[in-house]
Amino acid sequence: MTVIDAPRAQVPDELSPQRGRWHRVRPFLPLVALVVLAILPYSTISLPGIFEGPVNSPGTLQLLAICLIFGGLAAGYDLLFGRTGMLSFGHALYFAAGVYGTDILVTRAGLPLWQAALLTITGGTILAALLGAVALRTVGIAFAMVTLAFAQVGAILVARDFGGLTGGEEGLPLDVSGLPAGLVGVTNTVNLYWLALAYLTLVVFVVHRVSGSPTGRVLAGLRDDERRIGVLGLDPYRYKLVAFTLAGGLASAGGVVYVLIVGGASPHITSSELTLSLLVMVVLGGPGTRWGPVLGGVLYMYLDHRLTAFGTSDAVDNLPAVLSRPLSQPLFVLGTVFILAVYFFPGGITSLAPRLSHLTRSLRPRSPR
Amino acid sequence: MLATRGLTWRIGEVAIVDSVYLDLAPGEFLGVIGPNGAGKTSLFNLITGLRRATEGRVTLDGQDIGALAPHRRARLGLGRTFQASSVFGSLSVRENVRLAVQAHRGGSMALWRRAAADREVAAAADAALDRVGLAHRGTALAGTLAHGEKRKLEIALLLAGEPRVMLLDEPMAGVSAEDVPELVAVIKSLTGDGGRAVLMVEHHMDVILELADRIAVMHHGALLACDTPETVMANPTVQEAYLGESL
Amino acid sequence: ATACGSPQDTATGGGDSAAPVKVGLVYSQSGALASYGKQYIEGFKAGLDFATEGTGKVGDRKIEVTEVDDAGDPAKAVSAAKDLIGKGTKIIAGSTASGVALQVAPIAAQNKVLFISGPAATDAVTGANKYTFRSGRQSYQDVVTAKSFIGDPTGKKVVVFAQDGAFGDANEAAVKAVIGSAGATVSSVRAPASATEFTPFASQIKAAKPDLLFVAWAGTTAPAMWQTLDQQGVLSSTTVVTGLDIRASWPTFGAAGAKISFLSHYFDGASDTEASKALKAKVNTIDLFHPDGFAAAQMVVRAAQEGGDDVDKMVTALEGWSFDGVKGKMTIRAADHALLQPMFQAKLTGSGTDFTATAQKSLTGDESAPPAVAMKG
Amino acid sequence: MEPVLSVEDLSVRISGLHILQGVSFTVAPTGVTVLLGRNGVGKTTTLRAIVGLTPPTGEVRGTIRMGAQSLLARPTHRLVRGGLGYVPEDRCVFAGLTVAENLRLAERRGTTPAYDKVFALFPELDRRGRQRAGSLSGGQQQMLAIGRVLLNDNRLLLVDEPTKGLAPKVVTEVAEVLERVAESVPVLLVEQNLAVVRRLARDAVVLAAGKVAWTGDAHELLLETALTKSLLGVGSAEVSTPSARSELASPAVARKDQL
Amino acid sequence: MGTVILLTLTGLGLAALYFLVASGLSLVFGLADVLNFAHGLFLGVGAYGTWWAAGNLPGAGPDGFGFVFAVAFGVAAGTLVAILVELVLIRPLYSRTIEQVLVTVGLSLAGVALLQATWGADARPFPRPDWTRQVTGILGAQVPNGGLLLIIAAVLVLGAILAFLRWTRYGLVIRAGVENREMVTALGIDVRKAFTLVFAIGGAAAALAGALGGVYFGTVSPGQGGSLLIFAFIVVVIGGMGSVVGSAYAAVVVGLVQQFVNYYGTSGLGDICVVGLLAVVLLLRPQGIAGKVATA
Ligand SMILES: Nc1ncnc2c1ncn2[C@@H]1O[C@H](COP(=O)(O)OP(=O)(O)OP(=O)(O)O)[C@@H](O)[C@H]1O
Ligand SMILES: Nc1ncnc2c1ncn2[C@@H]1O[C@H](COP(=O)(O)OP(=O)(O)OP(=O)(O)O)[C@@H](O)[C@H]1O
Ligand SMILES: [Mg+2]
Ligand SMILES: [Mg+2]
Repeated sequence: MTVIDAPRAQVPDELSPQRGRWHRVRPFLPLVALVVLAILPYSTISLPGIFEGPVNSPGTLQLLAICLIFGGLAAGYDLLFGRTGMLSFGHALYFAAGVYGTDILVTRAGLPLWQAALLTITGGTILAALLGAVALRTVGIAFAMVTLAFAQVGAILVARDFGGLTGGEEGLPLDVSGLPAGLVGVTNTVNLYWLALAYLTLVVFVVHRVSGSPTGRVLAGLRDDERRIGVLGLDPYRYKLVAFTLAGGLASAGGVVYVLIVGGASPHITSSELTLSLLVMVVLGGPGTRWGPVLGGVLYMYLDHRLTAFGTSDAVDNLPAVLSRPLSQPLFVLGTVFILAVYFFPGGITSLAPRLSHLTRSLRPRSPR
Repeated sequence: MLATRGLTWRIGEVAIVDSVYLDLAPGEFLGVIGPNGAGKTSLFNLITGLRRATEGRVTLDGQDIGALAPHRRARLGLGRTFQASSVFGSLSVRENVRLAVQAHRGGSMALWRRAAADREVAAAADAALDRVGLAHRGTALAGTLAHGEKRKLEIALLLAGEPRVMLLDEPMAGVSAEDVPELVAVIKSLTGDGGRAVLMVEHHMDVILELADRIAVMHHGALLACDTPETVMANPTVQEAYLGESL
Repeated sequence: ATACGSPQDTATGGGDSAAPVKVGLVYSQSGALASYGKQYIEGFKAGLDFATEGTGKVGDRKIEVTEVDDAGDPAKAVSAAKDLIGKGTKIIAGSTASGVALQVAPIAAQNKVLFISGPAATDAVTGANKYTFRSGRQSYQDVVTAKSFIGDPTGKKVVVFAQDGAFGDANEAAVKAVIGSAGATVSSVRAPASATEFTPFASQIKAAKPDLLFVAWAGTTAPAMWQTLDQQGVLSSTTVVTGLDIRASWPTFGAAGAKISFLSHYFDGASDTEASKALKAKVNTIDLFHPDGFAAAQMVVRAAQEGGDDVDKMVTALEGWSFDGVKGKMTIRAADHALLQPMFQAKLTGSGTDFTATAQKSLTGDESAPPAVAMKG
Repeated sequence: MEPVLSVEDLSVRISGLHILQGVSFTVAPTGVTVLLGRNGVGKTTTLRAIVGLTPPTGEVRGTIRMGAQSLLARPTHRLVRGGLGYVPEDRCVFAGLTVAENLRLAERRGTTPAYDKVFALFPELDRRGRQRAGSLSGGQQQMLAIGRVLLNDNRLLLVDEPTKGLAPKVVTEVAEVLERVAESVPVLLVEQNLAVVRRLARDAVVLAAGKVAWTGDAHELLLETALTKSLLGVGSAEVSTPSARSELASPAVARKDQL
Repeated sequence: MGTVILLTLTGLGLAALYFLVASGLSLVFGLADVLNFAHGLFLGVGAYGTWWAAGNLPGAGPDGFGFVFAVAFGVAAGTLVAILVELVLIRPLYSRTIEQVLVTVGLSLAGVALLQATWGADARPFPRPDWTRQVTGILGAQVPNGGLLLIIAAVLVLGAILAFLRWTRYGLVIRAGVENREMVTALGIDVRKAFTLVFAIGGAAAALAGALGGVYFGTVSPGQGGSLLIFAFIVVVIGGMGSVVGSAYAAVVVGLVQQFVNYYGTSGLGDICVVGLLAVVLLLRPQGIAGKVATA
């Protein structure tokens, strides 16, 4: 009956032997990318049309920081979806736990940031472990729905504003008086950017290590045939719970960084739409690949933020009403992009690379083996 | 070694497996035959824990394993193959076997070690692949293998776990004639070392006759006979129920 | 230009006396509150015209307005605010949604820029910090207006029907403070904002037999809620007060509309001021949030005139300032930046899609003043 | 005699693999033509290409004609309605439907389904009419899969390994059924069980390495040890002589020639 | 007593609305195996179609036969959109669940935005006969007629769908096609038609829910479908995917629980109870109340 088809078979990079002359260079490419990203704020290049201001302007850095956070979130979600084949519709809950947890502990309880962050990440991880322990008693669509239900309870609790903790639909601005000065103020946006970059690096590194570990191999096996894993003598439940908990912990850590960047919590982030967008990010990028989800997350968030500007730009306003009206709705453009992406990049953005290289190879008369 | 006592599985009123008493001695090779739908696969499912028996017990070395989850039973040395090949389609052939070896070595929750760096696992995996003659296909994705190759891979997965009791569900199904002797040889070699017991369902009679020490005949969920091949084959009920008229 | 710079560079607003005054408007152009946003910006443009007498200039300096869509999402609003501040903008206005206002206000304080919140009604913006002002009304002023419907509250029974969440909480608290403290007993019936079936709540309200029912409900389920209250006989058994929303929503009251006493922030024809005439000339029919945009523009012009590029001077110039707005006389209270303004009582008449509101009574800014709160930051 | 089906220079690529590389053969208008070959040589791929079920990632070249009509690029359901019956390798009964519903599904508009024929061949299907097909055993499912196709008149039947995983008794039954079917309809059969092949087949086509390695009279093929050895990997001597242990079995078993 | 009856009947009205949304969702979800997040769009099209027809189409109006005509137009519009969506967007994606989720999520975003771009974000008053605004006294309870209308419509829709699945050949084809499309074609059946039909039915049910929901709420707004959808999903899952009867049971349970808990408990508890119910049902019976037993 309804079976979740595991994402298209992709051998995790870590598990397949690498060949070709890139072999020796490839491991260093991520490092190079990291260094480039790290020194990016020192550049004053303007990319008109892509960013509003020069690369080192606070607005651009803020946008980039948000994109990076979501790149990390998507990579963490991929640990569940792309690498283990678990379709969770409630991942937003752990992210929201990170955001609201930090915000409440700092703003309402007045804790110093590091304590709040530590407590929140621990709490978020424990929450994921507890709820995962229950939800994982089901599989497939039922699992998706149970996780959705838990997340929905979270959303209702936030909206209900019990004890005035969460600020309900108005959200809860972060009280910055107790924060380190380096994280406050527009001039310090760059520090937030670096923080987001650090988070992304952490997630990618953790996911990479875990997928390449013996446990990661089991997770890949679970994605293909859970029954088989059991018969081999491994407890599927335990491994899935570990993946779920780890992904939950990473998401709540992302929440901690996000609340600093945005400077507050709002109930948007508890909605099931956020989980759906994580799913979209992963699929857009290429599930089960190392860079796909990151690219997907970054691209999605970029579009999500930039399309509002696109919708109000003169180019759109000058079109006839039939076109300009829908195009001025960012969600219309975003939705259309999803649909087009499915048809034009099946397998995600990362699947473009091999296709392109295939193309170039067939254009070249003799290819080096 | 492995024993079932009155093992029964009912769906509603119908007994799919009906009060089966079986004993498997160390080193023994027990063939299971029976018409389609007799409940052979279901019996395997009960023994390995994929289904819970409604009545009766399963014991391994005297220990009741009837309440254990499949993976716990596997850890105790119970391995099986499936009638329909179930390999990890998105992993390479070699990774498939490495996973099985790793499972056998104690599935520790190592999150930070590099799996590929474990030479012992790799060596054991390659040995298992070698044994079933799939070493040359190591890097292929298991999902793209031809049917016969998948069957071999299944056996390699089983081998990697070094089980003490092996349950083979129609290992020859769909295997082409040329590969049968090879597979038979592999299976035969399994029993050779140290008191390993095998329970095998198979419809290819000469394979059963060649390998089995004893043959159990299932019919309508119940055990019709369980004896030496000679006696079983001579049994008129078995002839009538299973073998039918000649071609 | 160089390709290298410091990561902490931000453009510094030119002290140049001819440089334009940069004003950033961060509000909802898309999303659920897009129509509020539209009124706001129309009001703002009309107000700018009015306050600069058609020149668009303060002295020699042109007022350069940058509009950014936040789609109702605080995260997008914060990004936009940071971007604007990074480009040297000293004045930010907008915030259609309360959530946006609450999260942009701290940014203003952290970076010492002026923030003039828009239609967002949350009381929490008042007194949020030294740099935050508001150009619209707040929930408390609504409730004070509601109180004017029951005369002497002593011994009266008042029920608040509101949705769960901060908006409902704020209204309930305000009713308790305003009407409860004046001697009425206040109780409340709360419903989830997502509710689609209101019969249980209507039954509870009816069972409570209130002298006054104060309804604080926003969102698309409101018509169903009104219909249920009407069907269950609540509207005909007691005085029901609620806030009058934008014109587009009027027909959705249907027959219930005639049975409700409305408190109103503004509707076309509620006042007859110079400003309202100027506004009406631009937008034909004035709607609920036009005055907020208009007032914001007046405040921006005042701030730029008196403060130049010095934000602290702008703050001082605005504090205590009284001006003639669309609604009448408006005063920015120095202590907490509350905007004291007239409020109105209204009746709705008509049928089908054609409804008119008529003013019953108006309260002056002092009459509807919220209690002063301590400045938080 | 005109062949009922002719395949010419059929070439199939699936996700980069060149599985069939110019396969040509014909199917005689009567009797059983058997398609032989080692595992993975592309027998199933051939049948699926004929009924138009090559996966979307695949690419088919060449010509396939039934009579004068080209079959390529026509949707499967049209081909089947035109009289091409297909029994897939892994049975593919509808697990969630009952046996009766599975059969009902195969009925075609405008023809009378031959239920009598099917129930006469497989009485089990009649008895189990209300059971869900998913809970049938492998053998029962195979009977259902064959029965489903026999409900209608066909111009050609494609049958992929019908005896796979079946008990000897059922193998015999299936072989008998196919034998009777073949009296009225030509059959293209893929089969690993050489005993069944010997009993049914008149013509044989042997695939090797993506090409046709041998075509001709099936009995001729099975008689020539050297040929079967080289083409299929087994000598026909082995085919007809049971191994030493099976001597123990009754004559009935010994004659089964199980491989 | 009066209160209990009132709560029960209005709870059933709510249940009927959930069922109307869920039935189409369940059919498409359970049978075509498509997690259709764009279902809310069909609802919106149905509602706006009716609204538009009543105002602009000659012969249609807010009353009497004109209203029936307007609803018919709305349902036709919803059906048409559903068919187009299936033909153009879903057809290439069968058995690719994740891509389907992506496309339907995209569609729901774009579709709602399109409605908003065309008719604005604000709720519009919905044309409806006057009697739907009245109440009927039943055993001392003042029951809204709109709710009664919903109940009647839901019962009719339930009967029609069941008859279709059970007694028509298309019903059989649909059920078989869910399992193995390829094999259905191999039996000589054009399975694509059957799936288009499933979408058409789902779209029609959703559009009807949209139109009657408009009557019930008194307004239409672009986001209306989306907010009902989450409860409809819960109903589908509790009821067992693909089981229309299950959806009916589940809708009744969810509607009544919500109504009674909201009255006797504190507000918001109703929603939490429903969500909790979902979790409990799934943990005890992952296939839902009436879901089929999964095959091994
Ligand atoms: N989940 C189930 N629900 C209902 N009946 C079942 C279920 N599983 C198996 N059966 C029935 O149990 C009987 C035994 O099935 P089983 O698969 O064990 O047979 P088998 O002996 O392995 O047959 P084969 O040789 O064809 O594989 C069959 O009649 C089958 O229909
Ligand atoms: N969808 C596919 N994608 C990739 N490779 C495929 C696909 N289908 C078949 N193949 C490959 O094509 C080859 C031929 O497969 P096919 O199933 O036709 O063989 P067969 O002769 O029927 O084998 P068997 O006797 O095992 O049934 C095999 O190597 C198989 O791996
Ligand atoms: Mg079996
Ligand atoms: Mg085959």
